[in-house]
Amino acid sequence: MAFSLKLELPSHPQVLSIVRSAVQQFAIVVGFNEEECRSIILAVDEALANIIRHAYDNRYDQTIELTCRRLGPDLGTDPGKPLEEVCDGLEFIFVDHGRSATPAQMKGRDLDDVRPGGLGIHLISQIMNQVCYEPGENGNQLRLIKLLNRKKQ
Amino acid sequence: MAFSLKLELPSHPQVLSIVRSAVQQFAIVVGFNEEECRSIILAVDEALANIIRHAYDNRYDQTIELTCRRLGPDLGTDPGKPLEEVCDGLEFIFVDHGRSATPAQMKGRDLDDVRPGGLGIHLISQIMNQVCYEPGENGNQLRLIKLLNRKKQ
Amino acid sequence: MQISTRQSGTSTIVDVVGDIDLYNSPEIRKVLLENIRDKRVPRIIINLKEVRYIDSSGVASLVEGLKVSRNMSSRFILFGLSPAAREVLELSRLIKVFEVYENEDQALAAT
Amino acid sequence: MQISTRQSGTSTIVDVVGDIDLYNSPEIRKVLLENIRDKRVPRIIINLKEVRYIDSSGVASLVEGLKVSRNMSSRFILFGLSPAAREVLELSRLIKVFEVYENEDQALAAT
Ligand SMILES: Nc1ncnc2c1ncn2[C@@H]1O[C@H](COP(=O)(O)OP(=O)(O)O)[C@@H](O)[C@H]1O
Ligand SMILES: Nc1ncnc2c1ncn2[C@@H]1O[C@H](COP(=O)(O)OP(=O)(O)O)[C@@H](O)[C@H]1O
Repeated sequence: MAFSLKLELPSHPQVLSIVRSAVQQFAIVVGFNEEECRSIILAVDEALANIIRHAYDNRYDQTIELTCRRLGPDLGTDPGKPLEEVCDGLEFIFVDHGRSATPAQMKGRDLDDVRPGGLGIHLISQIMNQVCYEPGENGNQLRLIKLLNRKKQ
Repeated sequence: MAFSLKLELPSHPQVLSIVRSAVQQFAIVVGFNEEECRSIILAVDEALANIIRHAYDNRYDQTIELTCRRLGPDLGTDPGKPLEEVCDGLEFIFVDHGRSATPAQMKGRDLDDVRPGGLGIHLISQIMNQVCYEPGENGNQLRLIKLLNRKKQ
Repeated sequence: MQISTRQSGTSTIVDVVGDIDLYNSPEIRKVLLENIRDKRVPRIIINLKEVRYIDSSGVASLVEGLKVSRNMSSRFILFGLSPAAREVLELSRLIKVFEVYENEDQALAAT
Repeated sequence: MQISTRQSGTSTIVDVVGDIDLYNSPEIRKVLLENIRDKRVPRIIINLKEVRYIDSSGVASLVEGLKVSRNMSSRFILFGLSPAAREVLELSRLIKVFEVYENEDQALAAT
């Protein structure tokens, strides 16, 4: 069954703990274990924090749209999304209307250089099975997928 | 500062625990104590459960819109909402597009008659400082307010 | 939510773990009615120690269990109420309707 | 999140309680820099026992504290990492960069 939540959030750091609570419970309901829940929360938090800091330059009165969707075997019949056809999991789609990132920025920096900052993108890509970023006129979209049955790993 | 979250939820009972988690953290951020948080969660859960069961007759594929808004002294300059001008607190607005309730139903039943059911409305009105229900063509709206400084109590 | 039953002398103890809400209260109701109405247990004790949350649909299942118990002349006992469980029963003015004990020993010892 | 400092011999212990994220990591950063750079404490120990969550902005504050400590030739120690704190430091490949102990006694005893 399709089961998705759409959240319209202010670009304010106080929203992070609220979203973490909701996402944690969503991940539990879907069946992720404790460690997976912790890392999913981290990835979602990092994605939101990046939008607040970079897309919106720490302006706290902007809007972020976050859709959390449970992926199921009866969903994702689009041939372009093979992972979803065989797997259960969670999809998160973030939309902002701020400054876009460049593909190079969305790759993250070299971690061997120990310095503050520049970790968010790395954390997100290590945790999630799929990360797609699409800048656009009508909003920048970041799409994260975490699979429950990691058949492709 | 205006701080509000808008949620678009499926009318599915599995959504309840997710919303409770988010609302609990929202209430903590606003400054409610543990007991107040517990009762706020209960009222929001009961309101959603009533929409699922009565407005949507247990059809689980419908949509419920829930806006959670922090009330502050700089908000609520509408003269019709005097409580909000002096008080901090939380407002919840639920919108559904299902069957409307009658005013008599929204009053709840006599609690001296011990029998299963018929408690939701009573719980909500005991917990919240303000309960307004407005049935309508473009959706039924239930508005709940819980104040942090209960100056009027 | 998990629900399981065990026997202690003539008492049947129902252990509930997790939140009770509209999603899972039908399961509680089923277990209660199975034991009281079908198995006709003389004494059923509900362990709510691990229940941090219960809404009116959970309360309705407990009220139904209590009513059926009365019809069957069996005994219906609750113990281990969390603050949340106690508050919802108080707000529903039902706390006095139930036989409630602090812990399992007291519930088992109740005569 | 709450943050407080206390003294134990020549060590300054910073107790952090609650989640560390973008909302409150500036506060941690401030307390760390105040102690290391302004008060020039010789040894600062961060108690993360009551921190169930830390994101990259929190990690960035810790890395900054570590770097400033090195510049000031003071010692920077962490203890009481929750699974979440450990995981984020591992994913960031920073766990080996920090001096980490299990508990307060071990952190204080470290030579
Ligand atoms: N949502 C976003 N919108 C715009 N730019 C972004 C976004 N996310 C990341 N970036 C860019 O990518 C860079 C790397 O991000 P990240 O790895 O999270 O490190 P940090 O945020 O600490 O710089 C950022 O500095 C920023 O320039
Ligand atoms: N959101 C709603 N939409 C339509 N009808 C409602 C709604 N909420 C309550 N009602 C009506 O009010 C009655 C009383 O509700 P309540 O006190 O929660 O008890 P119960 O839900 O157990 O019947 C319900 O039986 C229903 O007819």
